[in-house]
Amino acid sequence: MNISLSIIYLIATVSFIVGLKKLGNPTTAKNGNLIAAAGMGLAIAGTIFIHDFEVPPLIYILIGLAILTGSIIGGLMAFKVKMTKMPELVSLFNGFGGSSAALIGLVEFSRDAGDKMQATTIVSGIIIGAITFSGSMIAWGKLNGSLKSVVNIPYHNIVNNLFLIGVIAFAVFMVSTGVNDQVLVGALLASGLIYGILFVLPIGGADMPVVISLLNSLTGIAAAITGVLYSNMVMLIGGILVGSAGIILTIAMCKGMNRTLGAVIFGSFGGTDSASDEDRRLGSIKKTNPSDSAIMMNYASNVIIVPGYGLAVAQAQHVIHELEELLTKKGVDVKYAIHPVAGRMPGHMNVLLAESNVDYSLLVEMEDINSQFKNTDVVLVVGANDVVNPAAHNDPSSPIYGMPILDVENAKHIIVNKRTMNAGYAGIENELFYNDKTVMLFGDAKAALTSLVSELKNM
Amino acid sequence: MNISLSIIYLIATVSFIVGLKKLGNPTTAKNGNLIAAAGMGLAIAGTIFIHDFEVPPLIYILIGLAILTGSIIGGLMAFKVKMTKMPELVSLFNGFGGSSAALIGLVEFSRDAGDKMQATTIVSGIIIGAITFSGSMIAWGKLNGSLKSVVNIPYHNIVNNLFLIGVIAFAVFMVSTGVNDQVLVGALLASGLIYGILFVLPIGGADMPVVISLLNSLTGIAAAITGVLYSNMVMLIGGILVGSAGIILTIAMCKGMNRTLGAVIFGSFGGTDSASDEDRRLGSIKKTNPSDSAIMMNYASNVIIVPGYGLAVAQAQHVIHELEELLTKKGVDVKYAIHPVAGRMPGHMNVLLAESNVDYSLLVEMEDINSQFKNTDVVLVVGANDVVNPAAHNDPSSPIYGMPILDVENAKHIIVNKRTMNAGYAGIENELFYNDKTVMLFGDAKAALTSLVSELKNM
Amino acid sequence: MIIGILKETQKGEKRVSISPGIAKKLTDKGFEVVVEKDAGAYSAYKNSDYIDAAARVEKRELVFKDSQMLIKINPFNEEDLKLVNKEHVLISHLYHKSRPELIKKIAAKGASAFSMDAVPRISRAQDMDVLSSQSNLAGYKSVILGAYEMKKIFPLMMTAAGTIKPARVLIFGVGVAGLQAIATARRLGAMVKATDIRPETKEQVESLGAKFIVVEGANGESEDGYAKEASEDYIRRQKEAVNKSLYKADLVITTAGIPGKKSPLLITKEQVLNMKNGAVIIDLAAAQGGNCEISQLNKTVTLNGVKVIGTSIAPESVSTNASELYAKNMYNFIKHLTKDTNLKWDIEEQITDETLIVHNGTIRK
Amino acid sequence: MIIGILKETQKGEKRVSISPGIAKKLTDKGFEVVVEKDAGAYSAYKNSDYIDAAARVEKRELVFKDSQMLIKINPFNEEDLKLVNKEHVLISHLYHKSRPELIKKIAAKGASAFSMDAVPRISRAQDMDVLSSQSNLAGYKSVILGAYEMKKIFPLMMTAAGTIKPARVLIFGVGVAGLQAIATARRLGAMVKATDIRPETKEQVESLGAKFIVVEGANGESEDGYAKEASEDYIRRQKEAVNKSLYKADLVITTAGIPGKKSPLLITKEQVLNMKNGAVIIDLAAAQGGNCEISQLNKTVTLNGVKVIGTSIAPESVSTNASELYAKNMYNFIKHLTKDTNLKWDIEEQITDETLIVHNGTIRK
Amino acid sequence: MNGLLEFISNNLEMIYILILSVFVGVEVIKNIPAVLHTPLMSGANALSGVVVVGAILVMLNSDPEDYFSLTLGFIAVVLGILNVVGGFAVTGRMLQMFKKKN
Amino acid sequence: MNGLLEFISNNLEMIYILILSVFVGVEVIKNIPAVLHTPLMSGANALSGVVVVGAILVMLNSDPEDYFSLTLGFIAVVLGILNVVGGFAVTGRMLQMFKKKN
Ligand SMILES: NC(=O)c1ccc[n+]([C@@H]2O[C@H](COP(=O)([O-])OP(=O)(O)OC[C@H]3O[C@@H](n4cnc5c(N)ncnc54)[C@H](OP(=O)(O)O)[C@@H]3O)[C@@H](O)[C@H]2O)c1
Ligand SMILES: NC(=O)c1ccc[n+]([C@@H]2O[C@H](COP(=O)([O-])OP(=O)(O)OC[C@H]3O[C@@H](n4cnc5c(N)ncnc54)[C@H](OP(=O)(O)O)[C@@H]3O)[C@@H](O)[C@H]2O)c1
Ligand SMILES: NC(=O)c1ccc[n+]([C@@H]2O[C@H](COP(=O)([O-])OP(=O)(O)OC[C@H]3O[C@@H](n4cnc5c(N)ncnc54)[C@H](O)[C@@H]3O)[C@@H](O)[C@H]2O)c1
Ligand SMILES: NC(=O)c1ccc[n+]([C@@H]2O[C@H](COP(=O)([O-])OP(=O)(O)OC[C@H]3O[C@@H](n4cnc5c(N)ncnc54)[C@H](O)[C@@H]3O)[C@@H](O)[C@H]2O)c1
Repeated sequence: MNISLSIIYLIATVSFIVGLKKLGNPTTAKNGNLIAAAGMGLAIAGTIFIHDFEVPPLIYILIGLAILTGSIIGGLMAFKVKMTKMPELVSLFNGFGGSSAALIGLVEFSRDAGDKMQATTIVSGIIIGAITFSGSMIAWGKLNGSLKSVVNIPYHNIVNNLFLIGVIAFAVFMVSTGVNDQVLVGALLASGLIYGILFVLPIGGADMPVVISLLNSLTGIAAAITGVLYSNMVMLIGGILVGSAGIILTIAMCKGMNRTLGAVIFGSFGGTDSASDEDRRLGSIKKTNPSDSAIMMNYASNVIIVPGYGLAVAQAQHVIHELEELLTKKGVDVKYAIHPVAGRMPGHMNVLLAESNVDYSLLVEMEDINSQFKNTDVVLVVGANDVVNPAAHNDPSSPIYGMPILDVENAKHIIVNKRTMNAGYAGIENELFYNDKTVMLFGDAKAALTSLVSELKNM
Repeated sequence: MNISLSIIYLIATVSFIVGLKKLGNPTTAKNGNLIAAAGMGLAIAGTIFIHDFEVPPLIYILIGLAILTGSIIGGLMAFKVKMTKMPELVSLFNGFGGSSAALIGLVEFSRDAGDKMQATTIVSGIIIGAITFSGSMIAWGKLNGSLKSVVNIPYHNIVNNLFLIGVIAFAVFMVSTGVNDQVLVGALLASGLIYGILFVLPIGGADMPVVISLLNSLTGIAAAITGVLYSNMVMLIGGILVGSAGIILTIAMCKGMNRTLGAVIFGSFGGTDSASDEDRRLGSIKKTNPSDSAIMMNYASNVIIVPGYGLAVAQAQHVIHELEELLTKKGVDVKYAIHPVAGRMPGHMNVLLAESNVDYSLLVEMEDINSQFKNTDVVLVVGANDVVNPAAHNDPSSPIYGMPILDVENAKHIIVNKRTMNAGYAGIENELFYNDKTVMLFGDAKAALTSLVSELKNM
Repeated sequence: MIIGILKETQKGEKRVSISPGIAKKLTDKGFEVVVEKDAGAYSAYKNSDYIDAAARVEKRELVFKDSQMLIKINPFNEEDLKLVNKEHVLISHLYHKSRPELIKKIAAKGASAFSMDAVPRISRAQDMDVLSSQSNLAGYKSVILGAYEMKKIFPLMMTAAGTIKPARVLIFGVGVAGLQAIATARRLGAMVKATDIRPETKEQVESLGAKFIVVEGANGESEDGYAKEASEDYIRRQKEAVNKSLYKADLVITTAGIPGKKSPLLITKEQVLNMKNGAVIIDLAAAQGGNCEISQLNKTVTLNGVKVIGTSIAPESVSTNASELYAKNMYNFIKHLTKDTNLKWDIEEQITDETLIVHNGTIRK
Repeated sequence: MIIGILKETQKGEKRVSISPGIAKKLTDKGFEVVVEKDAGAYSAYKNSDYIDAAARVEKRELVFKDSQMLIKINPFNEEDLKLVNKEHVLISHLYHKSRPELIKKIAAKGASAFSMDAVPRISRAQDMDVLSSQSNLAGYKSVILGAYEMKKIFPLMMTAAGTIKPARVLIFGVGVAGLQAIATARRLGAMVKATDIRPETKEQVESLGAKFIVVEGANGESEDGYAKEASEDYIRRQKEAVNKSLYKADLVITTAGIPGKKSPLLITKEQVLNMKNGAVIIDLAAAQGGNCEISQLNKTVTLNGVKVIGTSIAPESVSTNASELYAKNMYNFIKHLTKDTNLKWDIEEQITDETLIVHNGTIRK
Repeated sequence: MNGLLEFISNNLEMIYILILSVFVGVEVIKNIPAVLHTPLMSGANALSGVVVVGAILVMLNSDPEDYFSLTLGFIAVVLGILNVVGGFAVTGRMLQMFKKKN
Repeated sequence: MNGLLEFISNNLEMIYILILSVFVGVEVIKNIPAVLHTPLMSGANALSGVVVVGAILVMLNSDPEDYFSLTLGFIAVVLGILNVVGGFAVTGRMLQMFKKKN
């Protein structure tokens, strides 16, 4: 291969690695993205212009055309999409990548596949490409709701796995016999597509991110295979990177929603869709975890902490003070909003916070702070419930109707830490938890805040 | 090359990577070491027995002999050496590795060096090998004291760097002219050796670890080069791994003693030998850092905390409590030793620790705890000074002579946290800080303990 | 409407029902306020302070004569009632459950009367809940009183002259007062234990870092947040559970009460005899009969070295704060009862319903 | 040697110089101990407790007659001296610098006398340092006393009935007593400020989480850890620095002293007149002349709503602990002076030298 | 079987590269904060668009008459580029949230 | 110059392997606790003993007459093995301190 091209590929590969690396850290992520993109651009440009054989201009024009259209559409989609709709878009793109791989396979197949080795790569390229394509499409459909949630295929696990085996067998047969028949290839392609569908269809919407990440790493592998086919380093390594990174990522995600990857791969995704467990009387809640909460606060410019009885029960007064100090050091402006009846005795929160030497000047009374919530980036509600229950305003039938409360729902983001969805002293539901702006950080206050603090320290 | 050998090498390489990886974490380090060793064994065995040409038995015998002697001597040295003498041993071994590389180079050179490429590898192999060898030997000499500390060569930086350039020039000349003359090679070898000496000689004993780590990564590179020479993967990759890891490690160490690698490489190691700065009236002190202290405590079975006035000044009562809780959770048995006059008012420590809700039952009076120190793994002295000053026992002239103190010097290890070497209330030196068993953790108590805690959390 | 603020006549009482600050708020809202001369003297409020608040300061008779609504803290007594007529709306503690004869007398006058101790224990009523606001202060002050009377100090101290063991404090009844007592004692460094008939108080006690003494089979909870009377058997089991701690205690504070009933007897004379020489008992329930057999209201009885102090009026000793809070409660209550300075008489509404004891001479409760 | 423990006669004094526990330790060491009848009564020690400690309990005269070493806390007075003879070794506070006439009288008797208030402020003497052990308790109790007398509570409380601002406490003189006062007030949740003539106390105050009021050009430090007299000019600059805080304060505690001298006057009548209605001043230095112009020892003076309480005897009110600690100090002191139950008279040794005021009738200091 | 062996010995370097790349991929990603999961996924997804290189090669290598290859190749390129450009763009937008406050 | 280029294009895979290995080496080590510095150094040092493979090859390839090669080779092997065995052994001992308490 042309030497300068090799060098270009070399650089591109390195840029991929570095880019990926930087993507793993909030502060460098943006650069990482740029670096990777640059490398990609380089690789593409290089491929087009550097080669030691003649290429008719028509083809150049076509390529140019293809790239143009692709870039424009892609760019538009990316910039038009709403924040909330991004995951499904990713899934869509991923599908495209897969299909592209499959198509390449088809072409190469048509040009007779040389030795078995090549044949294997081609065939697997086609299958994997196909699977990722159809799979991603389904995922996309599910996410944007056009495909209504769970479709239950009886025994889908067995069915799927049997089918998969079938497909593989078929592939092996084709390679070994070395038959070269468009129809069969078509069949192969089709079966790949079908499997993709079968694989994703039974999975609940909540698990889609995991699926996408998995399919994504599949695409990577497809790319790598194509790389082998052309013994093209940038494709090979790039593909492998995505493949391995993708797997790790998938595992991480599974951990996040405590599943095992095994369970994931062998179809025990199952119909149950973790989100749908939550009772829906007031809509659904959004769970979060310490590290996400930490990031939210780290990048907020002001935070208000709302302590409640739970803070006392957990004896988390020292941790919350540490959190406050830490945020303040990071330049976040932190205050405590003290509700007159928070806790179980008058001044309960005062006793508690005095114990950990929270500066009195940071404790703000309800009357004074209620007006400030609307300009607040993040409110952290710790073990408080009734005192932030909007029912006091909205629901005349409620026992706390008429009681003045802290109007946290005016804030931009709300993090609520409590152990369960249980009610507080007044024993009533709290619609705040189901508010769109609210995320729930479940767990004992002391434990949750402690990990929140250490997450913050690592930023 | 023989296929099964390739596979063996493949495995070996992977085991190196995995081994190195595991070495980076206290809990897996031991396995890591074993895995790497196993891989190494495999590679060696494979090399000996698998090859597709005839080898006369004599040679086998010789090889066997060599390996036997090497193993025995190495093993003995390793198991005889005292804990404190290990670093110098490492340096010694490293030297051997280097010399081995150099010797290989010499042999290969004698068998006419094929193309320039080869020549380059061989020559650089010889030089680097030589440098590591002589350098390591000097380092070894310095560490075991047979070479008395700093030898000051005037302008050693300039001298060294000039000399290095000379060597390189010489090498380039040889390669390019392709001369093949044993004398010249000898000269080359010699110059390499000399440079190694020049490089290390001016460096103070305290910086030796950094030097060794640097030389170590050099050896790695030498190995890699030899690998290229034989296009032998296991050597190549193994070498590179050591090379890159070694560099990173070196940098880390420099950070530890806040130096820059640049400063290190370009000879500004300088004569000043950080340890020797400390005044020596009572011998020298040993500095430590949070992560080491954390490990000491983590692997201790019981710890006694000795709080003093400094804890109050730093207002670190909450952090110390967090530390105590954390250790207790890790199964360490923690107590506080309260000296009757610690602080500046009667009961100062009681007020302080009550504030962070330290359980009263953990506070032990001087009379009751003094007997326990001798069975204590680690004592952590935080901002206390006079109350742990042995002068009260030993030095009739001392103003605190006759005052009962906490006999911390009976413990196995002592960590003292204070900001400087300044005296306490009584304004007198404290020989405890110069005790062999004592390490100093300098810094404001709150800051130091906080990082100590987070280190502990990551274990 | 004209609101009359009466000077408290009960001995030892230092509070006043409306502070100058609140008087100002009332006059701003359009009420006329008449204050009896020197009503605020003991709470460090001068007559001039009230005048500055646009209130009038008059002598007793005139206050009764002029004003439609009459406010004081302690129940209206014989003297007061002499001057009451059927136009009057009286607001004060009435303890109607335990003092029916007083209620009858008021009814006889044809007047109306609200009882502040009848404010329901519902969340939205908390800002009118004088019981809470006052017993909270009582809880704090009882500990201070204890610390003052004791021969020992509270905190653990390891000094050159030896170690002082921390004081052991035992709290009976973990209501508002009890909780605040726990918090205050803990702050001073004492080792605090507490017990209560309502099981949910365990968590509350622990949330203040103190230990809870569990009495097996405690089940006194009743929906409205109050306790109901304890069974013979419970009292017995309670003694078994607490005696060990009681006999070691340096300070004991009892706050146990059952609304409208005589407060439960929790410490018998015989138990006192077993207590440490130098120990102190503070019986905050003394006014409702007391939790300790030998305690007497506003008296200090000493029995074999144990000081037993019967008091209900701890809050007065912090009269300034106590009056501020009480006044704020009153203000919220009045605001709740009135619409542009006139009474709403919205008898359906829970708070009005439960606090309005006598309505135009007819007894409602 | 026979040691005699005298009952304190000074009015208000509740302590005893040797507790039963320490008496036991002494008898175990081979001393004979004779205790005056009821000496420990106010510290909750019974005569029987002493007898259990293998001590004898006798009436006053016998104690003097039998024992060689006589121990009490307050200086020996006329009454006592009548019974003193040249065999006696007296140990008590003597304040020899400020009370030469007393010393003369003792010398006249030909007796020997050690003064506990002369124990040097060196580290190894800390366990005999009664000033420290007692003023430490005084510091604690003064805050309790203050909290008891105040009409406000200490902590910040945000309640349904409004917010109570935390009490503002100001401490003059940050010695042992001052520091403990700061710690105690902080525990109760007050906002504490303090000032002292010795600059190094700033760090100490801050180490207790309180604020230090810096007086420009403070430089009163003196080698032995005591302060020397303040200059006119310093006193003036001090006033400027503290007045703002003083006039806002709810509780002021003054502990400023210069050993052997009249204590410095830090708060003038005029300053008091500018203070908050309802504020309280506790003058712990009253016995040495007081830090407040209008304070009188063991009296409470009220001036335009400001209560000024002059007391030096705060520690007695925690007599049990106070006696324990004092006794422990005495024990260490006696141990230091004696070798197998006989006095060493090792006059070279610093502690003996500085505390031995009268030796066999000759005045040494 | 020995077909495989042979393959290995032929592509030994390839295999090393493969293994090493896997290690790099894994090491580089492991223990990243959960918030970055989605952006990272999206970024990786963009990278997987590297297949477009293959697609381009297809077109380059196919002669102007071979419409089959050309059309398929064309589509492949379009889709691939879509993946690349769209992918990076979306990732970029996701990462907006990490811009530090003034 | 183009000698270098040529070299690169001949050993392209080698170079990739090199680069990847560097990445692995770096990634694997970075941010490890300071206490592990010494053991890790020692471990790496043992690994660098891999040169012994080269030494062995030397001996294998040298014919029984060529004493020069043999002796040097012999020494090389001895030293190399010393490095390997000793290195791992020492590392092992250093790591004793990390055995968790019962
Ligand atoms: N202040 C007073 O004087 C007083 C007196 C009596 C009654 N009250 C009443 O008490 C209530 C006070 O409101 P509030 O919001 O402070 O308390 P709350 O409404 O009772 O809610 C407390 C919440 O904290 C959570 N929690 C409990 N333990 C926790 C732990 N260890 N970690 C994390 N979360 C924990 C509980 O949810 P999970 O169980 O799911 O964790 C609970 O929902 C009001 O209704 C008020 O009327 C006040
Ligand atoms: N308890 C009493 O009643 C009383 C009363 C008066 C005097 N004393 C005397 O005070 C002394 C008490 O002994 P001690 O050991 O508690 O205190 P110390 O002997 O005074 O030593 C305190 C040490 O803490 C260090 N330190 C200060 N600030 C610090 C910070 N922010 N972080 C970390 N370290 C800090 C200081 O060293 P760096 O400056 O290097 O950090 C100092 O050496 C005794 O001599 C006693 O006689 C006691
Ligand atoms: N709006 C509200 O939510 C609100 C407002 C104020 C108080 N409260 C609640 O009402 C409850 C009662 O408050 P309170 O202080 O007026 O109660 P209280 O003064 O009537 O009684 C004090 C405590 O004594 C306890 N007690 C009764 N008999 C006992 C016995 N035999 N042994 C041991 N303990 C016994 C009671 O359980 C109560 O906790 C508290 O839980 C308080 O939190 C609720
Ligand atoms: N062995 C020891 O190390 C030891 C033992 C006990 C006390 N001490 C130290 O001795 C010092 C004095 O203790 P003390 O309590 O007996 O002192 P003290 O009772 O004699 O005086 C109390 C405080 O008043 C301050 N003061 C004097 N004049 C003042 C003025 N004009 N304005 C403001 N403040 C003024 C003094 O500085 C002192 O801090 C303390 O620092 C204490 O820590 C040391």
